[in-house]
Amino acid sequence: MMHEPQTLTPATETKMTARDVKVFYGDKQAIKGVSIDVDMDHVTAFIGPSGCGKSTFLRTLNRMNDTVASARVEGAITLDGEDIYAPSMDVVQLRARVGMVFQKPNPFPKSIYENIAYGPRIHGLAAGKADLDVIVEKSLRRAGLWDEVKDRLHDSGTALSGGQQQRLCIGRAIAVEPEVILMDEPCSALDPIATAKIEELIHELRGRYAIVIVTHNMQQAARVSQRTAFFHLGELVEYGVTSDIFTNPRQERTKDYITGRYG
Amino acid sequence: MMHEPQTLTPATETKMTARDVKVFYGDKQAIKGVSIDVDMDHVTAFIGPSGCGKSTFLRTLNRMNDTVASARVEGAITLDGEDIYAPSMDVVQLRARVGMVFQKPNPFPKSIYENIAYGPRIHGLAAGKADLDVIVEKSLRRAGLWDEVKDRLHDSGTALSGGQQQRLCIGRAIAVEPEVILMDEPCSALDPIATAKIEELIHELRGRYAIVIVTHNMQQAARVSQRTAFFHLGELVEYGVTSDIFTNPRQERTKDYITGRYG
Amino acid sequence: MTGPAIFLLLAGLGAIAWVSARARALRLQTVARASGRRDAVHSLPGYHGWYVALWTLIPAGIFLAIWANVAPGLVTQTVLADPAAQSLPADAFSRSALLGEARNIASGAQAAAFNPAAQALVEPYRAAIREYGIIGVVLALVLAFAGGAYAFTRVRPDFRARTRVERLVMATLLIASLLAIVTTLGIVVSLLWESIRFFSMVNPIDFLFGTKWSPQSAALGYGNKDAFGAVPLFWGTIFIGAIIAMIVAIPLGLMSAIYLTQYARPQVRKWMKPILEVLAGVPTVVYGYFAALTIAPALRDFAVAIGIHGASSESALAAGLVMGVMIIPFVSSMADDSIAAVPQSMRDGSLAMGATTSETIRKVLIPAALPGVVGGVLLAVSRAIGETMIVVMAAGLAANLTLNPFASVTTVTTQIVQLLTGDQEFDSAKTLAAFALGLVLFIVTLLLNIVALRVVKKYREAYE
Amino acid sequence: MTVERLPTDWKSDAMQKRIARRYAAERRFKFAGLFAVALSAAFLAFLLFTMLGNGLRGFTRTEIALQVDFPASPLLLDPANITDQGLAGANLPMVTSEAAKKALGPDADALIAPTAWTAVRNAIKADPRILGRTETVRLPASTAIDLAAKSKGTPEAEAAVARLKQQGVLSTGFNMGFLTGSDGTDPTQVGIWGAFKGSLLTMLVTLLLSFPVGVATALYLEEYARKNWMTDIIEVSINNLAAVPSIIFGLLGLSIFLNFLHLPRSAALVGGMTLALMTMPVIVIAGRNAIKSVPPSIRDAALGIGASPVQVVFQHVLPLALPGILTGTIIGMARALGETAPLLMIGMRAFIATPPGGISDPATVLPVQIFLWSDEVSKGFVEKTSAAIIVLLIFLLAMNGLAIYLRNKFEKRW
Amino acid sequence: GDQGAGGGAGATRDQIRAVGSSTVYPFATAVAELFVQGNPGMKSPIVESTGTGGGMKLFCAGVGAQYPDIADASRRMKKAEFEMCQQNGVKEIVEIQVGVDGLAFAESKKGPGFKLTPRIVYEALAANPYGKGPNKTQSWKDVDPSLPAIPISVFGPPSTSGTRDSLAELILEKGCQSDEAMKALKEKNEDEYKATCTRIREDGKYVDSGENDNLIVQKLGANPNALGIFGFSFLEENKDTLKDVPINGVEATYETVSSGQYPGARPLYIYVKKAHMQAVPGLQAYLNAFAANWDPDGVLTKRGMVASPEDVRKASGEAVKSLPTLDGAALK
Ligand SMILES: Nc1ncnc2c1ncn2[C@@H]1O[C@H](COP(=O)(O)OP(=O)(O)OP(=O)(O)O)[C@@H](O)[C@H]1O
Ligand SMILES: Nc1ncnc2c1ncn2[C@@H]1O[C@H](COP(=O)(O)OP(=O)(O)OP(=O)(O)O)[C@@H](O)[C@H]1O
Ligand SMILES: [Mg+2]
Ligand SMILES: [Mg+2]
Ligand SMILES: O=P([O-])([O-])[O-]
Repeated sequence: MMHEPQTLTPATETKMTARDVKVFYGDKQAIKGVSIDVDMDHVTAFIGPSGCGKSTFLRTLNRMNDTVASARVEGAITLDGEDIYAPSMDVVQLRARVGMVFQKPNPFPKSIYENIAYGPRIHGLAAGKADLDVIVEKSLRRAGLWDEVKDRLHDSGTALSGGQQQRLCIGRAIAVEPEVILMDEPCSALDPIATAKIEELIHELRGRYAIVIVTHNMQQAARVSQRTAFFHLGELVEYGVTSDIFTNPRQERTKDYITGRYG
Repeated sequence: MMHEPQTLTPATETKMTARDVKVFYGDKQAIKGVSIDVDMDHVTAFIGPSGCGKSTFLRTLNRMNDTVASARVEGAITLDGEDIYAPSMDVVQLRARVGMVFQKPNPFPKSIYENIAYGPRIHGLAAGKADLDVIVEKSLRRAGLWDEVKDRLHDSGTALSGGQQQRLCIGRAIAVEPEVILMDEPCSALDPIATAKIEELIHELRGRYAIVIVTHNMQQAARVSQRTAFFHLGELVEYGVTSDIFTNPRQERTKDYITGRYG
Repeated sequence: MTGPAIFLLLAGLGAIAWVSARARALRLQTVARASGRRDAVHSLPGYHGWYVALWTLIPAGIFLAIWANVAPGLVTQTVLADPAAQSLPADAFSRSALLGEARNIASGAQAAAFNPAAQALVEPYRAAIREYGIIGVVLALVLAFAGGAYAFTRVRPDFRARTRVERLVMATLLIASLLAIVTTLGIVVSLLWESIRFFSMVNPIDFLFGTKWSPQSAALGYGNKDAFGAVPLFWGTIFIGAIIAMIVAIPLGLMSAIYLTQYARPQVRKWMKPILEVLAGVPTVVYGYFAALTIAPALRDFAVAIGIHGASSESALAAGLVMGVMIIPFVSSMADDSIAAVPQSMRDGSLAMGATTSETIRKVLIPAALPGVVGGVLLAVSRAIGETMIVVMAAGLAANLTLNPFASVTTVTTQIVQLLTGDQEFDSAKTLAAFALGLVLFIVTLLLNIVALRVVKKYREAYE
Repeated sequence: MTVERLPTDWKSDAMQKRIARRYAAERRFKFAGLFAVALSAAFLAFLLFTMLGNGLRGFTRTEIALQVDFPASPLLLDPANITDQGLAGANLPMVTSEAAKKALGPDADALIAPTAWTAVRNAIKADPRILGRTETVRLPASTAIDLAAKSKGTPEAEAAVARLKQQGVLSTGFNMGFLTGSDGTDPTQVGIWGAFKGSLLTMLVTLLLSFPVGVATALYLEEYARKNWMTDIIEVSINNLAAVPSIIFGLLGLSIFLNFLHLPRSAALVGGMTLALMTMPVIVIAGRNAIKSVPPSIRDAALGIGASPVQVVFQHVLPLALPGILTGTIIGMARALGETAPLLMIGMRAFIATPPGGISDPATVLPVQIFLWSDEVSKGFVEKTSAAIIVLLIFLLAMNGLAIYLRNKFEKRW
Repeated sequence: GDQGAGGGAGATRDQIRAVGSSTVYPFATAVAELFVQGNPGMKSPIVESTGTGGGMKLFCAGVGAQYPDIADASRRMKKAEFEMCQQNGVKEIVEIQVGVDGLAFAESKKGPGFKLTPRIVYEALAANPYGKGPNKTQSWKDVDPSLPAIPISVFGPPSTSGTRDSLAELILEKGCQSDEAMKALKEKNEDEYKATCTRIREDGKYVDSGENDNLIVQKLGANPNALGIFGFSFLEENKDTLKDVPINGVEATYETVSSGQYPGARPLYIYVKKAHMQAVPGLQAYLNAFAANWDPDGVLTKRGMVASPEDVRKASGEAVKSLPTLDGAALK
């Protein structure tokens, strides 16, 4: 097991850190002491076979595991040096700062406009209607969706295609000005063309946020990420620069996985 | 579209043939004219992205699609030259001859013994209790499970581990002396070790039955099969000797899929 | 021969048929199997057994069922031909009563005759019953043997006995499910038939839109014109069931569902849910009693205390409140289902945006679940307006068109009960009016249910 | 392109205030939910306590101990030959009344129940030898005395009670007769056994009719029915029947079973048939859900090795769905047990002083008995009504409890 | 129990069936109870309270096991009803007067102490007093200055109940006839007379209280200003919460009702089908049980029935024995 953080080139700015994180579902341990640093302006990919704990670990980063009654988290996770599990940390605000995009696009059954405006509204980020309009437009632009939907902002978000819905969800996350964006297999429900669009979008967003993406598709991890973490049975087996992991894995398990021996 | 059957080396004995098979779910066409030969003593792998119709086509081979009210099959499928969709064909006997193993291990909530004995019982294959005991032992041995369960034949089949359950299901299928065994992603719910065991089992069974396996895992297809069929959007894109398909695909789509461009 | 004995005899025959057919099939199959062809044998021996047993039992059983209805008539005719019957009284009822008594004694259903005249007939009855009993049993046995023999000759290894037996099983299941249609037809026919008679006496327009309900004046012979205006009943029904009850049930039910599903600890939920469900399990007659004796007087005292005029001790409010409480579990389980049907991903999506739980519920879950909740409320309304005992006992009989919840109103169901029990008058428009009211109630609840189920179903599909 | 926004200052005062407001709203909302649950539960508790408070007294009765000098009384009875007929003609009411007057004063008839003589009869029946001596027999007190002794009565009755207490002849004990008796006109003498037996017989008919038909229908619809117009009609019928107001079933029973088929009025047979029509859809719907919850993988597994559809259903699906079906059946039966309105329509509301002997005898059922007693003149019936309600509720709660237990025990997650 | 009506051997019944008046119901059930106690082994008679009118309809529907044996009535059989019976083959009917009942008027113990006359009742309750247009009176004072200014609110029996018929006949018609024009109308136009004199207002002042007499009693307790109309026995039974309202200064007591001095006194009857006497076991014994208990010190008076005068009782006792057939000509 590796409790020592696996840090990479010192040139990068660290946004989030995890130290010896353990997650339990009831009696069952899903994450067995993971330490990792998430860097600013990079895309970090989590890969590993099904059930290895990628999603579980990702969800500890914005405390979404709080919503699972049986889940319990140990260890320390910080955002900008602040402990996110400290009592003084406000979950509601934390989640605004660490946004999340899910596997299945999950727009609210409201209009496109309302989907984007939802976050700014509940957090009181817009001074008025005009301000909100500005936020909605900007978020949709960043999510690469503006041109496709600008004429039908008041149509239902669920009427969009799968890929558009996923970009809408990304836009919704962006609208509250997060610092980190977590994505849990954002393309696995999409067709190849929509997948390519999202991958492109991730490229564009990279400069502005720290992005963590979980993926099943190793080719995708190779294409979009600069850092890759390989999980297996709740452990972080290897973490490193993506190109190194794929061409020159240090661990046997990583190699076996990448070459399709299991999973 | 390829309506011509893709037959391979003439040396092999053909067990089942499909000619221009089309499957509809209501108005929706899931299989768009597939012709293929399944050979005796070989393992045939069906690969392709999610939803391309692998399972649908597999289930036409033992008429499991009859149980889906909306499903409609066109074209001709034969087993040993006999049309399996002919009115004179007794589905119940067909399914005994063409056994099936499913993605999720699905033992009956009964004892291990009863799981295996069920098929021989309903088909009247055993003359008495002693005969049945012999069949149960032989089937469990062939399924590579005998040594693990021989002391607890009367424990519930659902109390076994996932891999054991899947081998139990294979044993259950073997117990009625099938000629063909269809497997729909038999390992996708299993861990690597259990997967390896099943793959080994498939190797051993190969000489006795014609085996068709659907898999998501291309490495698995490469490891266990001698023939590979690549499906995409309900079409059979390419069918050939496994090593050829993986090293030297003739179709662009096959190549893109194998190299992880989509799926 | 008595019923149970015949039954046992037939059962024995069936068992014999089963055993012998099975043995034969087994023997033939062992031979056939030796030939090696897999499809040489079709069905398990047990199916052959069942096939022959059913052929033995069903024709004989059908015959006996018919015979049981025909034989008594034949027996009676034989007895009437007996000299002892000449002394029977001419009057039909006494005559048939005597005959019935004699028959009861003869068949052992009665110990002794109340009427000495019946005693003379007992012996002839006994003889006739015996005679026809023997005839029936013999015929049944002949049928059983014939059926069994025919089926037995068909036992061959490749005979598809399983298919035949299973076909019968399927037919039985199908017939069972047709009973639902028969019941529905029964309801429609029985309501429609009497309603048509009613509407031949009372103009449907007067009935549906008249505002004066006073069947008593019809009964007193003042004509039907102004007596059967059902609007006050419709209003009372709506006022109690759709307005007052819903004002209680919707907020309490919805909030209970929200609390139990979204906030309560699993342990609390595990206990509270069945406790609330008890509210729906309490018989309505108990609610009625409670409403009439405890709630209504209290409400009346309260109304008088705050100076409300026309407060009645049978108030719409008492019935409506109690009915609302009864409906709470209904609304809450419908709301529960609807909220649960909103995909978890919606909830996750909102929480991940930094919304609090209540914001998530109010702004995402409820709007998303709204069609389901509305459908559930419609179902609850349909239940409330069909509810009978609470209103019978607590709402009163005064057909008032009033908005005052402390006043007495009456409902459709109350009037149905009132018209058909108690002081009834058969075959007058007054009695028939009950069926017309029933028809209206049936149609309205039917429509409500169809609409509600549509809404709920559509909504479910939206998330599937 | 639009203006760049500054990063949000999550720590600002305004933001903190906003957060505090949002949390306050959160707490209010949660409290509203808790309040709703508590209010509903409180209503239930209130209902139950009211019934218990009124009804527990119904299970006891007040008795007056009376010395009867049998040899001296003008009994028309042959001690060697005690028969029911003989006892009925033995002038017992008069003997009892005289004895009471002698012991308790001239107003004794107002103190003992009108049917008190039956207690003397039972005493003789139990031991004919008492005819040879003076015996103490415990007679039920009249309603007025009973009420006054147990709670509050009229001033006269209160006075009488005080007097009787002083004489030491008054006692209150468990009223066994309430559990073994039938309907009557004197509240001190009534019992619920008649109605209870009527309920049992009715439920028996209901169960025997609705369970097989309901299960068969559920199986047919869930496992075999192809989608066509006929199954559509069956489905619509069943869903509608489940929602048709119960009183409509009463109208159906009245016009089809009674007026058309001329089945016996007031009988458990007709009541059971009417309720079976009502219960059947409940069983069908519960059955379908239970059958649906059997995972398709089990069916696939069985079909996959060549089981026929009938084998799949009867060997795999039905055994696995049975707990769910039973749960639904119990709930449906519990509903039928509490049902009143449809039975009123078919005449199960008559006065019947002996328990029904079979399903074609006139009978009444518990809820109807409650309805009838709630309408009685005598005050003594108030506590009897509540007591009958307690009995009914105990049964319903037990049935519902059983259903919940079954549901929890067999709730399977595949 | 009933047997299937298979073949010619008709249905039998081993239980007596009685239907009819809710006023007679408590007495009929009490007798049923005595009958069971006195005849061990016999099944309990089945008594259904359907109201006198409803009972007559059922009773007169025919002869046979599915039709009742006895109709209880709180008024005499009407000519029309008798004719219906005849039409349906119920030829021989025996009429037995079992007792007397008073149509009692009552108020809460806390009530104002009404003093009424038939005229007052008529003017307060008639739909169309004296045919001079709809009843506009709101309070008792509007009817008669001697009465308090309390809103009129009367709980009473519903139509087709014998009690309602008695109310019409014994009180309303008397009050109505205080107007000479009405007497004249009776001669001229019977129907219009009936309508004017017996139709009760429907504006909520008179509340049709169904069968649930008990609830009336309770409501009076809760509402001191309301007036209730019901059988004398109900009043007796609830002396602790209710008090009597005198009519013409006569209070409803056992004595005044029995002697007929009380204006609201009326006879109670049962009607029996002679054709059923043989066929239904125990019917004669049931009638005997009635006769054995209708004396002034009998069980029925303890239940609130008022015993008939001595001569009537004697005649009735004879009737129970000899079962004379009712002559339709004697009816109205
Ligand atoms: N809510 C939960 N309760 C209990 N166990 C859970 C829960 N969620 C996940 N698990 C378990 O925790 C382990 C890790 O699950 P997780 O979903 O994190 O895996 P994953 O790597 O995301 O897999 P996948 O690729 O299938 O999404 C698994 O064994 C899973 O069964
Ligand atoms: N019962 C059904 N009714 C309607 N459409 C169906 C049904 N089953 C499958 N389909 C559709 O038919 C197509 C082929 O499905 P199929 O399950 O055969 O794909 P697959 O290749 O096995 O995918 P996977 O790898 O996800 O198992 C899909 O579009 C699917 O949505
Ligand atoms: Mg995951
Ligand atoms: Mg598949
Ligand atoms: O029930 P009644 O006595 O009023 O006819």
